[in-house]
Amino acid sequence: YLEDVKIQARGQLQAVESRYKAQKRITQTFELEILDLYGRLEKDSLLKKLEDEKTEAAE
Amino acid sequence: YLEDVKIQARGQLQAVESRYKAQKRITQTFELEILDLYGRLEKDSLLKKLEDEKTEAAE
Amino acid sequence: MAEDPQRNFRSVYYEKVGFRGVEEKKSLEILLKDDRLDIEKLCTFSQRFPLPSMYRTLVWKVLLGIIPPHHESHALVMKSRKEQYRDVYHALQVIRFIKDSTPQVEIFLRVHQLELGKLPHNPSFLLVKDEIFLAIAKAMEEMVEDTIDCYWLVSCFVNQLNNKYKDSLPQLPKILEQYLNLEDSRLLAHLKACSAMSKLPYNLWFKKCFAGCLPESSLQRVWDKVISGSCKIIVFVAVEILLTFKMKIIALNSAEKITQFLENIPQDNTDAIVSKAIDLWHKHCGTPVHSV
Repeated sequence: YLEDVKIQARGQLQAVESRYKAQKRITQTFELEILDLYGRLEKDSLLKKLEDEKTEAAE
Repeated sequence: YLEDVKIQARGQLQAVESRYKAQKRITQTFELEILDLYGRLEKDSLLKKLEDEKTEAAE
Repeated sequence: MAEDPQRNFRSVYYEKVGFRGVEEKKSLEILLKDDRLDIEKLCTFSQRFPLPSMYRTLVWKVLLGIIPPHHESHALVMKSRKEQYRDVYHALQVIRFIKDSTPQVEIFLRVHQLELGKLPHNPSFLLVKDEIFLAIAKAMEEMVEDTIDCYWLVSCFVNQLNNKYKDSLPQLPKILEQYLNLEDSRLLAHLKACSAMSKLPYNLWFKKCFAGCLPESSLQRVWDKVISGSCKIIVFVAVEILLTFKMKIIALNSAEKITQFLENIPQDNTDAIVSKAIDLWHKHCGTPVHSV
């Protein structure tokens, strides 16, 4: 019976571990998305800055 | 002794569960961040469009 | 209360290095040798004696539930706690909530907030409870060397104040008045005459648990008692602060001046204040029975 409880406990622990790992994979996907979005935002603002400078120079 | 094994298992399980919950919170936080970043990107491109139109009108 | 400074000096001295200290340390070591730590006995020990510095972090971690009673599980559980902290820390970097230059205590605050799902929209705006967290974190940082240990201790200590002591903390000003009346009714009368009783630094004393008021070496002896289950001790520390600076307080005749003085008390005598507060607490609330 004791052995039983131990096996059960190990099973529960493993279940939570694998849920954690699955969640972590989701997080990693989101992380890539965030990095990408920041990249686009920065590119946009850089472009805007360049354009503004161009306009100013033309004036 | 059986009780002992159960208490020990619970102690380990609690820590792993809390780590899983934190990971879940991270996913939620990332979701919000992604929405926010998309919002900013759209605002930027909208602004840019408006400015372009203004420039064209002036020319 | 007429006290004998010599006696107090001696009792502080013996508690630190004398025979009593050695005996206490031995009996704590026996407790810590158990395969499965007896939380109740550890609580009683901490209520009764000051914890030896070398065991303080371990005992606090056990009492706050950061590590479970079984020695065998400690490595596994701490590994998980460490990963959890690192996961959240990394997430905060990804969303640019923290930078390399962010102070450690602020990182602790953000990690704690994210874990509760309460990361604010505007990080530059600090709420009162954030300031309480930061003050406690600053003090803990001085007491605990390891960053991961320190984060968990701050986070669980703050949770203890917000949960277990949630209903007791608002009662403390009233209890302070009761005991001050017993110990020195004239001082109480003076404070009331200046309308200072309602303006005492209760946030600093009770909500921050004296973090930022007492130096860490004295503060940790108060936190031993709070972490092991008594928030009443902080009332007696407040009473002893008032009694110790009675002359100074009586010479001040406005609530603002009194509050300002109490928010910045001299730091040279605080060890004796804490010792007297613990004695007074034992006198009024009894000494917990400690059996090893």
